[in-house]
Amino acid sequence: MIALTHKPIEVQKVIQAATADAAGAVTTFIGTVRNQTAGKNVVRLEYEAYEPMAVSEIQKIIAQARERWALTGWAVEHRTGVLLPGEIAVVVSVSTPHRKDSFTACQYVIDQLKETVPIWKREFFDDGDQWVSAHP
Amino acid sequence: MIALTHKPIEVQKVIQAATADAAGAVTTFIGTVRNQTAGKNVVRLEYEAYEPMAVSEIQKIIAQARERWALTGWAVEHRTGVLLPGEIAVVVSVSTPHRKDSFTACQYVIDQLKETVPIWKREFFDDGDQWVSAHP
Amino acid sequence: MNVKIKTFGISRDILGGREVAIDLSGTSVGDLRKQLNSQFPELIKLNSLFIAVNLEYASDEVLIQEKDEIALIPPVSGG
Amino acid sequence: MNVKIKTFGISRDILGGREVAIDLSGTSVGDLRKQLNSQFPELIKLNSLFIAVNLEYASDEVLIQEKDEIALIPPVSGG
Repeated sequence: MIALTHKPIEVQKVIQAATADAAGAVTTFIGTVRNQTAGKNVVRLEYEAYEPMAVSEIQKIIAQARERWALTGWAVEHRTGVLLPGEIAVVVSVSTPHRKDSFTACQYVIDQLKETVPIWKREFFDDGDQWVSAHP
Repeated sequence: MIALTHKPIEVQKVIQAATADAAGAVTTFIGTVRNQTAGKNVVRLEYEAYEPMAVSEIQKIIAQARERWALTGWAVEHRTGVLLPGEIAVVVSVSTPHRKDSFTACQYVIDQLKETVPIWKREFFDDGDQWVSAHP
Repeated sequence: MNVKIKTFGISRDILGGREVAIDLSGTSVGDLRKQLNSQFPELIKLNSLFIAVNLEYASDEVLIQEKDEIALIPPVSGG
Repeated sequence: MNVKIKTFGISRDILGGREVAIDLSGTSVGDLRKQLNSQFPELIKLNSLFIAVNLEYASDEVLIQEKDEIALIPPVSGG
Protein backbone atom coordinates (compact mmCIF):
# COMPACT_ATOMS: atom_id res chain seq x y z
CA MET A 1 0.00 0.00 0.00
CA ILE A 2 1.38 3.39 -1.03
CA ALA A 3 -0.79 6.40 -0.27
CA LEU A 4 -0.91 10.12 0.29
CA THR A 5 -3.75 11.32 2.47
CA HIS A 6 -5.24 14.53 3.79
CA LYS A 7 -6.76 12.64 6.73
CA PRO A 8 -5.00 11.50 9.93
CA ILE A 9 -2.97 8.36 9.28
CA GLU A 10 -4.23 5.21 11.01
CA VAL A 11 -1.01 3.47 12.05
CA GLN A 12 -2.67 0.12 12.69
CA LYS A 13 -3.97 -0.02 9.11
CA VAL A 14 -0.55 0.74 7.65
CA ILE A 15 1.08 -1.98 9.77
CA GLN A 16 -1.69 -4.40 8.83
CA ALA A 17 -1.09 -3.71 5.15
CA ALA A 18 2.62 -4.54 5.55
CA THR A 19 2.14 -7.70 7.59
CA ALA A 20 2.32 -11.14 6.00
CA ASP A 21 2.03 -14.73 7.23
CA ALA A 22 5.55 -15.52 6.06
CA ALA A 23 6.98 -12.55 7.98
CA GLY A 24 8.59 -12.97 11.36
CA ALA A 25 9.51 -9.29 11.67
CA VAL A 26 7.69 -6.03 11.04
CA THR A 27 9.51 -2.73 11.50
CA THR A 28 7.49 0.46 11.41
CA PHE A 29 8.73 4.02 11.35
CA ILE A 30 6.42 6.83 12.42
CA GLY A 31 7.46 10.41 11.75
CA THR A 32 5.64 12.92 13.94
CA VAL A 33 5.56 16.72 13.98
CA ARG A 34 7.91 18.01 16.64
CA ASN A 35 6.86 20.97 18.74
CA GLN A 36 10.28 22.60 18.25
CA THR A 37 12.77 23.22 15.43
CA ALA A 38 16.13 24.68 16.36
CA GLY A 39 14.67 26.01 19.59
CA LYS A 40 11.68 27.73 17.94
CA ASN A 41 8.09 26.74 18.73
CA VAL A 42 6.37 25.07 15.80
CA VAL A 43 2.76 26.24 15.60
CA ARG A 44 1.78 24.10 12.64
CA LEU A 45 3.16 22.52 9.48
CA GLU A 46 1.90 22.30 5.95
CA TYR A 47 2.87 19.43 3.69
CA GLU A 48 2.42 19.71 -0.04
CA ALA A 49 3.03 16.88 -2.52
CA TYR A 50 3.34 16.58 -6.28
CA GLU A 51 1.01 13.65 -5.85
CA PRO A 52 1.35 11.47 -8.96
CA MET A 53 5.13 11.85 -9.00
CA ALA A 54 5.39 11.30 -5.24
CA VAL A 55 3.52 8.00 -5.53
CA SER A 56 5.69 6.94 -8.47
CA GLU A 57 8.91 7.84 -6.61
CA ILE A 58 7.79 5.85 -3.55
CA GLN A 59 7.02 2.92 -5.84
CA LYS A 60 10.60 3.13 -7.17
CA ILE A 61 12.01 3.08 -3.63
CA ILE A 62 9.94 0.01 -2.77
CA ALA A 63 11.11 -1.69 -5.98
CA GLN A 64 14.74 -0.97 -5.02
CA ALA A 65 14.16 -2.30 -1.50
CA ARG A 66 12.58 -5.47 -2.90
CA GLU A 67 15.68 -6.04 -5.03
CA ARG A 68 17.89 -5.84 -1.95
CA TRP A 69 15.87 -7.56 0.76
CA ALA A 70 13.29 -10.34 0.89
CA LEU A 71 10.32 -8.12 1.71
CA THR A 72 7.14 -10.00 2.51
CA GLY A 73 5.11 -6.81 2.79
CA TRP A 74 5.36 -3.03 2.81
CA ALA A 75 3.22 0.05 3.25
CA VAL A 76 3.97 3.78 3.06
CA GLU A 77 1.48 6.51 3.89
CA HIS A 78 2.30 10.23 3.92
CA ARG A 79 0.02 12.96 5.15
CA THR A 80 -0.50 16.24 3.29
CA GLY A 81 -2.13 19.50 4.31
CA VAL A 82 -2.05 21.17 7.72
CA LEU A 83 -0.56 19.25 10.66
CA LEU A 84 -0.21 20.21 14.31
CA PRO A 85 2.62 19.20 16.66
CA GLY A 86 2.25 15.58 17.74
CA GLU A 87 0.43 14.54 14.58
CA ILE A 88 1.78 11.81 12.33
CA ALA A 89 3.33 12.95 9.05
CA VAL A 90 4.51 9.61 7.65
CA VAL A 91 4.36 5.90 8.42
CA VAL A 92 6.63 3.34 6.75
CA SER A 93 6.11 -0.34 7.59
CA VAL A 94 8.09 -3.26 6.20
CA SER A 95 7.90 -6.97 6.94
CA THR A 96 10.57 -9.59 6.29
CA PRO A 97 11.21 -13.14 7.43
CA HIS A 98 14.17 -12.00 9.52
CA ARG A 99 14.59 -9.19 12.01
CA LYS A 100 17.68 -7.40 10.79
CA ASP A 101 16.37 -7.03 7.24
CA SER A 102 13.17 -5.42 8.48
CA PHE A 103 15.15 -2.68 10.24
CA THR A 104 17.55 -2.11 7.34
CA ALA A 105 14.81 -2.07 4.71
CA CYS A 106 12.48 0.19 6.71
CA GLN A 107 15.29 2.66 7.34
CA TYR A 108 16.27 2.56 3.66
CA VAL A 109 12.72 3.42 2.59
CA ILE A 110 12.35 6.42 4.92
CA ASP A 111 15.88 7.66 4.18
CA GLN A 112 15.25 7.52 0.42
CA LEU A 113 11.79 9.02 0.80
CA LYS A 114 13.33 12.08 2.40
CA GLU A 115 15.86 12.36 -0.43
CA THR A 116 13.84 11.86 -3.59
CA VAL A 117 10.07 12.04 -3.07
CA PRO A 118 8.54 15.38 -4.13
CA ILE A 119 6.91 16.42 -0.86
CA TRP A 120 7.53 19.77 0.77
CA LYS A 121 7.16 20.93 4.35
CA ARG A 122 6.47 24.49 5.43
CA GLU A 123 7.00 25.24 9.12
CA PHE A 124 4.98 27.98 10.79
CA PHE A 125 6.41 29.62 13.91
CA ASP A 126 4.99 32.33 16.17
CA ASP A 127 6.85 34.93 14.11
CA GLY A 128 7.04 33.63 10.56
CA ASP A 129 7.41 30.56 8.37
CA GLN A 130 9.88 28.74 6.15
CA TRP A 131 10.02 26.04 3.49
CA VAL A 132 12.26 23.45 5.14
CA SER A 133 15.67 22.87 3.49
CA ALA A 134 14.97 25.34 0.68
CA HIS A 135 17.98 27.53 1.40
CA PRO A 136 21.53 26.84 2.60
CA MET B 1 6.01 0.57 29.84
CA ILE B 2 7.55 -2.87 30.27
CA ALA B 3 5.15 -5.79 30.42
CA LEU B 4 4.70 -9.51 29.97
CA THR B 5 1.20 -10.58 29.06
CA HIS B 6 -0.79 -13.73 28.44
CA LYS B 7 -3.25 -11.78 26.32
CA PRO B 8 -2.85 -10.67 22.68
CA ILE B 9 -0.62 -7.59 22.47
CA GLU B 10 -2.31 -4.40 21.34
CA VAL B 11 0.30 -2.75 19.11
CA GLN B 12 -1.37 0.65 19.15
CA LYS B 13 -1.18 0.80 22.96
CA VAL B 14 2.52 -0.07 22.98
CA ILE B 15 3.30 2.59 20.37
CA GLN B 16 1.19 5.11 22.30
CA ALA B 17 3.14 4.37 25.47
CA ALA B 18 6.43 5.07 23.66
CA THR B 19 5.31 8.27 21.94
CA ALA B 20 6.21 11.69 23.32
CA ASP B 21 5.58 15.29 22.27
CA ALA B 22 9.31 15.96 21.98
CA ALA B 23 9.77 12.96 19.68
CA GLY B 24 9.97 13.32 15.93
CA ALA B 25 10.58 9.63 15.32
CA VAL B 26 9.04 6.43 16.62
CA THR B 27 10.42 3.07 15.52
CA THR B 28 8.48 -0.05 16.39
CA PHE B 29 9.53 -3.65 15.99
CA ILE B 30 6.89 -6.38 15.93
CA GLY B 31 7.99 -9.99 16.16
CA THR B 32 5.37 -12.42 14.87
CA VAL B 33 5.16 -16.20 14.88
CA ARG B 34 6.24 -17.55 11.52
CA ASN B 35 4.37 -20.45 10.00
CA GLN B 36 7.65 -22.20 9.14
CA THR B 37 11.00 -22.92 10.78
CA ALA B 38 13.70 -24.48 8.63
CA GLY B 39 11.06 -25.75 6.23
CA LYS B 40 8.89 -27.39 8.91
CA ASN B 41 5.31 -26.26 9.57
CA VAL B 42 4.92 -24.57 12.92
CA VAL B 43 1.62 -25.62 14.51
CA ARG B 44 1.96 -23.47 17.61
CA LEU B 45 4.50 -21.95 19.98
CA GLU B 46 4.71 -21.71 23.72
CA TYR B 47 6.58 -18.90 25.41
CA GLU B 48 7.58 -19.19 29.02
CA ALA B 49 9.20 -16.41 31.06
CA TYR B 50 10.95 -16.15 34.41
CA GLU B 51 8.75 -13.16 34.89
CA PRO B 52 10.34 -10.99 37.62
CA MET B 53 13.83 -11.51 36.20
CA ALA B 54 12.61 -10.94 32.63
CA VAL B 55 11.12 -7.58 33.62
CA SER B 56 14.29 -6.62 35.47
CA GLU B 57 16.51 -7.60 32.51
CA ILE B 58 14.36 -5.57 30.11
CA GLN B 59 14.65 -2.61 32.52
CA LYS B 60 18.43 -2.96 32.36
CA ILE B 61 18.38 -2.94 28.55
CA ILE B 62 16.23 0.20 28.52
CA ALA B 63 18.61 1.84 31.03
CA GLN B 64 21.57 1.01 28.75
CA ALA B 65 19.71 2.38 25.72
CA ARG B 66 18.90 5.59 27.59
CA GLU B 67 22.61 6.05 28.36
CA ARG B 68 23.45 5.80 24.66
CA TRP B 69 20.59 7.60 22.94
CA ALA B 70 18.26 10.46 23.79
CA LEU B 71 15.13 8.34 24.20
CA THR B 72 11.95 10.37 24.69
CA GLY B 73 9.86 7.23 25.24
CA TRP B 74 9.94 3.43 25.14
CA ALA B 75 7.71 0.43 25.58
CA VAL B 76 8.35 -3.30 25.49
CA GLU B 77 5.64 -5.94 25.70
CA HIS B 78 6.26 -9.69 25.38
CA ARG B 79 3.59 -12.34 25.14
CA THR B 80 3.72 -15.61 27.07
CA GLY B 81 1.72 -18.81 26.78
CA VAL B 82 0.42 -20.46 23.61
CA LEU B 83 0.71 -18.55 20.31
CA LEU B 84 -0.41 -19.50 16.83
CA PRO B 85 1.32 -18.56 13.55
CA GLY B 86 0.69 -14.92 12.67
CA GLU B 87 0.27 -13.85 16.30
CA ILE B 88 2.48 -11.19 17.84
CA ALA B 89 5.14 -12.40 20.27
CA VAL B 90 6.88 -9.13 21.08
CA VAL B 91 6.58 -5.40 20.41
CA VAL B 92 9.40 -2.92 21.05
CA SER B 93 8.71 0.76 20.45
CA VAL B 94 11.17 3.60 20.95
CA SER B 95 10.84 7.32 20.33
CA THR B 96 13.64 9.86 19.87
CA PRO B 97 13.92 13.40 18.55
CA HIS B 98 15.80 12.16 15.48
CA ARG B 99 15.12 9.37 13.04
CA LYS B 100 18.38 7.46 12.98
CA ASP B 101 18.52 7.09 16.77
CA SER B 102 15.05 5.61 16.88
CA PHE B 103 16.10 2.81 14.50
CA THR B 104 19.41 2.15 16.26
CA ALA B 105 17.91 2.17 19.74
CA CYS B 106 14.91 0.01 18.81
CA GLN B 107 17.17 -2.56 17.17
CA TYR B 108 19.50 -2.50 20.18
CA VAL B 109 16.62 -3.26 22.53
CA ILE B 110 15.27 -6.22 20.55
CA ASP B 111 18.78 -7.58 19.87
CA GLN B 112 19.65 -7.46 23.58
CA LEU B 113 16.27 -8.84 24.57
CA LYS B 114 16.97 -11.93 22.51
CA GLU B 115 20.38 -12.32 24.17
CA THR B 116 19.75 -11.78 27.84
CA VAL B 117 16.08 -11.82 28.82
CA PRO B 118 14.95 -15.11 30.41
CA ILE B 119 12.15 -16.06 28.05
CA TRP B 120 11.97 -19.43 26.30
CA LYS B 121 10.22 -20.54 23.15
CA ARG B 122 9.05 -24.07 22.44
CA GLU B 123 8.07 -24.81 18.85
CA PHE B 124 5.48 -27.47 18.09
CA PHE B 125 5.52 -29.12 14.67
CA ASP B 126 3.26 -31.76 13.15
CA ASP B 127 5.69 -34.44 14.34
CA GLY B 128 7.29 -33.19 17.53
CA ASP B 129 8.57 -30.15 19.40
CA GLN B 130 11.76 -28.41 20.47
CA TRP B 131 13.00 -25.75 22.85
CA VAL B 132 14.52 -23.21 20.46
CA SER B 133 18.32 -22.76 20.66
CA ALA B 134 18.67 -25.24 23.53
CA HIS B 135 21.10 -27.52 21.71
CA PRO B 136 23.94 -26.93 19.23
CA MET C 1 7.40 26.93 -27.70
CA ASN C 2 4.83 27.55 -25.00
CA VAL C 3 5.23 25.33 -21.93
CA LYS C 4 3.32 25.25 -18.68
CA ILE C 5 5.35 24.85 -15.52
CA LYS C 6 3.84 23.33 -12.39
CA THR C 7 5.34 24.83 -9.25
CA PHE C 8 5.67 23.41 -5.72
CA GLY C 9 6.96 24.52 -2.36
CA ILE C 10 9.10 27.62 -2.45
CA SER C 11 9.22 27.64 -6.27
CA ARG C 12 5.51 28.53 -6.26
CA ASP C 13 6.22 31.58 -4.12
CA ILE C 14 9.04 32.61 -6.45
CA LEU C 15 7.17 32.10 -9.75
CA GLY C 16 3.91 33.41 -8.28
CA GLY C 17 1.42 30.74 -9.35
CA ARG C 18 0.52 27.04 -9.33
CA GLU C 19 1.06 26.78 -13.05
CA VAL C 20 3.10 29.35 -14.95
CA ALA C 21 3.26 29.65 -18.76
CA ILE C 22 6.72 30.18 -20.21
CA ASP C 23 7.64 31.02 -23.79
CA LEU C 24 10.65 28.69 -24.03
CA SER C 25 13.21 29.85 -26.57
CA GLY C 26 15.32 26.66 -26.40
CA THR C 27 14.41 22.96 -26.61
CA SER C 28 15.92 21.22 -23.58
CA VAL C 29 15.56 21.08 -19.82
CA GLY C 30 18.88 22.93 -19.61
CA ASP C 31 17.52 25.73 -21.80
CA LEU C 32 14.43 25.98 -19.60
CA ARG C 33 16.61 26.06 -16.49
CA LYS C 34 18.71 28.96 -17.86
CA GLN C 35 15.63 30.90 -18.87
CA LEU C 36 13.94 30.41 -15.48
CA ASN C 37 17.10 31.36 -13.58
CA SER C 38 17.36 34.54 -15.63
CA GLN C 39 13.68 35.41 -15.28
CA PHE C 40 13.42 34.43 -11.56
CA PRO C 41 16.88 34.89 -10.03
CA GLU C 42 15.58 33.86 -6.58
CA LEU C 43 15.68 30.29 -7.93
CA ILE C 44 19.49 30.41 -8.00
CA LYS C 45 19.60 30.86 -4.22
CA LEU C 46 17.90 27.51 -3.56
CA ASN C 47 19.82 24.52 -2.22
CA SER C 48 18.86 22.66 -5.37
CA LEU C 49 16.31 22.79 -8.16
CA PHE C 50 15.34 19.77 -10.20
CA ILE C 51 13.03 19.78 -13.16
CA ALA C 52 10.63 16.88 -13.69
CA VAL C 53 9.29 15.97 -17.12
CA ASN C 54 6.30 13.64 -17.22
CA LEU C 55 6.73 12.69 -13.53
CA GLU C 56 10.44 11.79 -13.87
CA TYR C 57 13.49 13.73 -12.72
CA ALA C 58 15.03 15.04 -15.97
CA SER C 59 18.66 15.93 -16.66
CA ASP C 60 19.53 19.07 -18.61
CA GLU C 61 19.93 17.12 -21.86
CA VAL C 62 16.32 15.93 -21.94
CA LEU C 63 14.31 17.52 -24.77
CA ILE C 64 10.99 19.14 -24.04
CA GLN C 65 7.79 18.75 -26.05
CA GLU C 66 4.99 21.27 -25.81
CA LYS C 67 2.57 18.66 -24.36
CA ASP C 68 4.97 17.48 -21.63
CA GLU C 69 4.06 17.83 -17.98
CA ILE C 70 6.84 19.95 -16.54
CA ALA C 71 7.33 20.65 -12.84
CA LEU C 72 9.84 22.46 -10.65
CA ILE C 73 11.18 20.39 -7.75
CA PRO C 74 12.86 22.60 -5.13
CA PRO C 75 14.60 20.81 -2.20
CA VAL C 76 12.20 18.14 -0.94
CA SER C 77 11.42 17.85 2.77
CA GLY C 78 8.94 15.01 3.19
CA GLY C 79 8.93 12.58 6.08
CA MET D 1 22.63 -26.78 52.67
CA ASN D 2 19.20 -27.28 51.15
CA VAL D 3 18.47 -25.07 48.17
CA LYS D 4 15.45 -24.91 45.90
CA ILE D 5 16.11 -24.55 42.18
CA LYS D 6 13.55 -22.96 39.87
CA THR D 7 13.68 -24.48 36.40
CA PHE D 8 12.66 -23.04 33.04
CA GLY D 9 12.52 -24.18 29.44
CA ILE D 10 14.41 -27.35 28.71
CA SER D 11 15.99 -27.39 32.18
CA ARG D 12 12.56 -28.17 33.59
CA ASP D 13 12.27 -31.22 31.37
CA ILE D 14 15.74 -32.34 32.45
CA LEU D 15 15.30 -31.80 36.20
CA GLY D 16 11.70 -32.99 36.12
CA GLY D 17 9.92 -30.27 38.08
CA ARG D 18 9.18 -26.54 38.39
CA GLU D 19 11.14 -26.32 41.59
CA VAL D 20 13.66 -28.98 42.57
CA ALA D 21 15.28 -29.31 46.03
CA ILE D 22 19.02 -29.95 46.02
CA ASP D 23 21.23 -30.84 48.99
CA LEU D 24 24.16 -28.61 48.01
CA SER D 25 27.47 -29.90 49.38
CA GLY D 26 29.47 -26.76 48.38
CA THR D 27 28.83 -23.03 48.91
CA SER D 28 29.10 -21.32 45.51
CA VAL D 29 27.30 -21.16 42.18
CA GLY D 30 30.23 -23.11 40.71
CA ASP D 31 29.73 -25.87 43.27
CA LEU D 32 26.03 -26.01 42.44
CA ARG D 33 26.80 -26.14 38.72
CA LYS D 34 29.18 -29.12 39.19
CA GLN D 35 26.68 -30.96 41.34
CA LEU D 36 23.82 -30.38 38.85
CA ASN D 37 25.96 -31.42 35.88
CA SER D 38 26.89 -34.63 37.68
CA GLN D 39 23.33 -35.37 38.81
CA PHE D 40 21.70 -34.33 35.47
CA PRO D 41 24.27 -34.93 32.71
CA GLU D 42 21.78 -33.84 30.03
CA LEU D 43 22.50 -30.27 31.22
CA ILE D 44 26.03 -30.51 29.80
CA LYS D 45 24.65 -30.94 26.27
CA LEU D 46 22.95 -27.54 26.31
CA ASN D 47 24.31 -24.60 24.31
CA SER D 48 24.70 -22.74 27.59
CA LEU D 49 23.42 -22.80 31.15
CA PHE D 50 23.42 -19.77 33.38
CA ILE D 51 22.43 -19.72 37.02
CA ALA D 52 20.53 -16.75 38.42
CA VAL D 53 20.65 -15.83 42.08
CA ASN D 54 18.01 -13.41 43.33
CA LEU D 55 17.02 -12.44 39.75
CA GLU D 56 20.61 -11.68 38.64
CA TYR D 57 22.89 -13.69 36.40
CA ALA D 58 25.53 -15.08 38.81
CA SER D 59 29.11 -16.07 38.04
CA ASP D 60 30.57 -19.27 39.50
CA GLU D 61 32.27 -17.36 42.35
CA VAL D 62 29.01 -16.05 43.82
CA LEU D 63 28.20 -17.59 47.22
CA ILE D 64 24.80 -19.10 47.83
CA GLN D 65 22.65 -18.62 50.94
CA GLU D 66 19.87 -21.04 51.80
CA LYS D 67 17.19 -18.33 51.41
CA ASP D 68 18.38 -17.23 47.95
CA GLU D 69 16.09 -17.52 44.93
CA ILE D 70 18.05 -19.72 42.52
CA ALA D 71 17.03 -20.40 38.93
CA LEU D 72 18.44 -22.26 35.95
CA ILE D 73 18.62 -20.23 32.75
CA PRO D 74 19.08 -22.47 29.71
CA PRO D 75 19.59 -20.74 26.31
CA VAL D 76 16.99 -17.98 26.07
CA SER D 77 14.85 -17.63 22.95
CA GLY D 78 12.52 -14.73 23.53
CA GLY D 79 11.47 -12.25 20.88
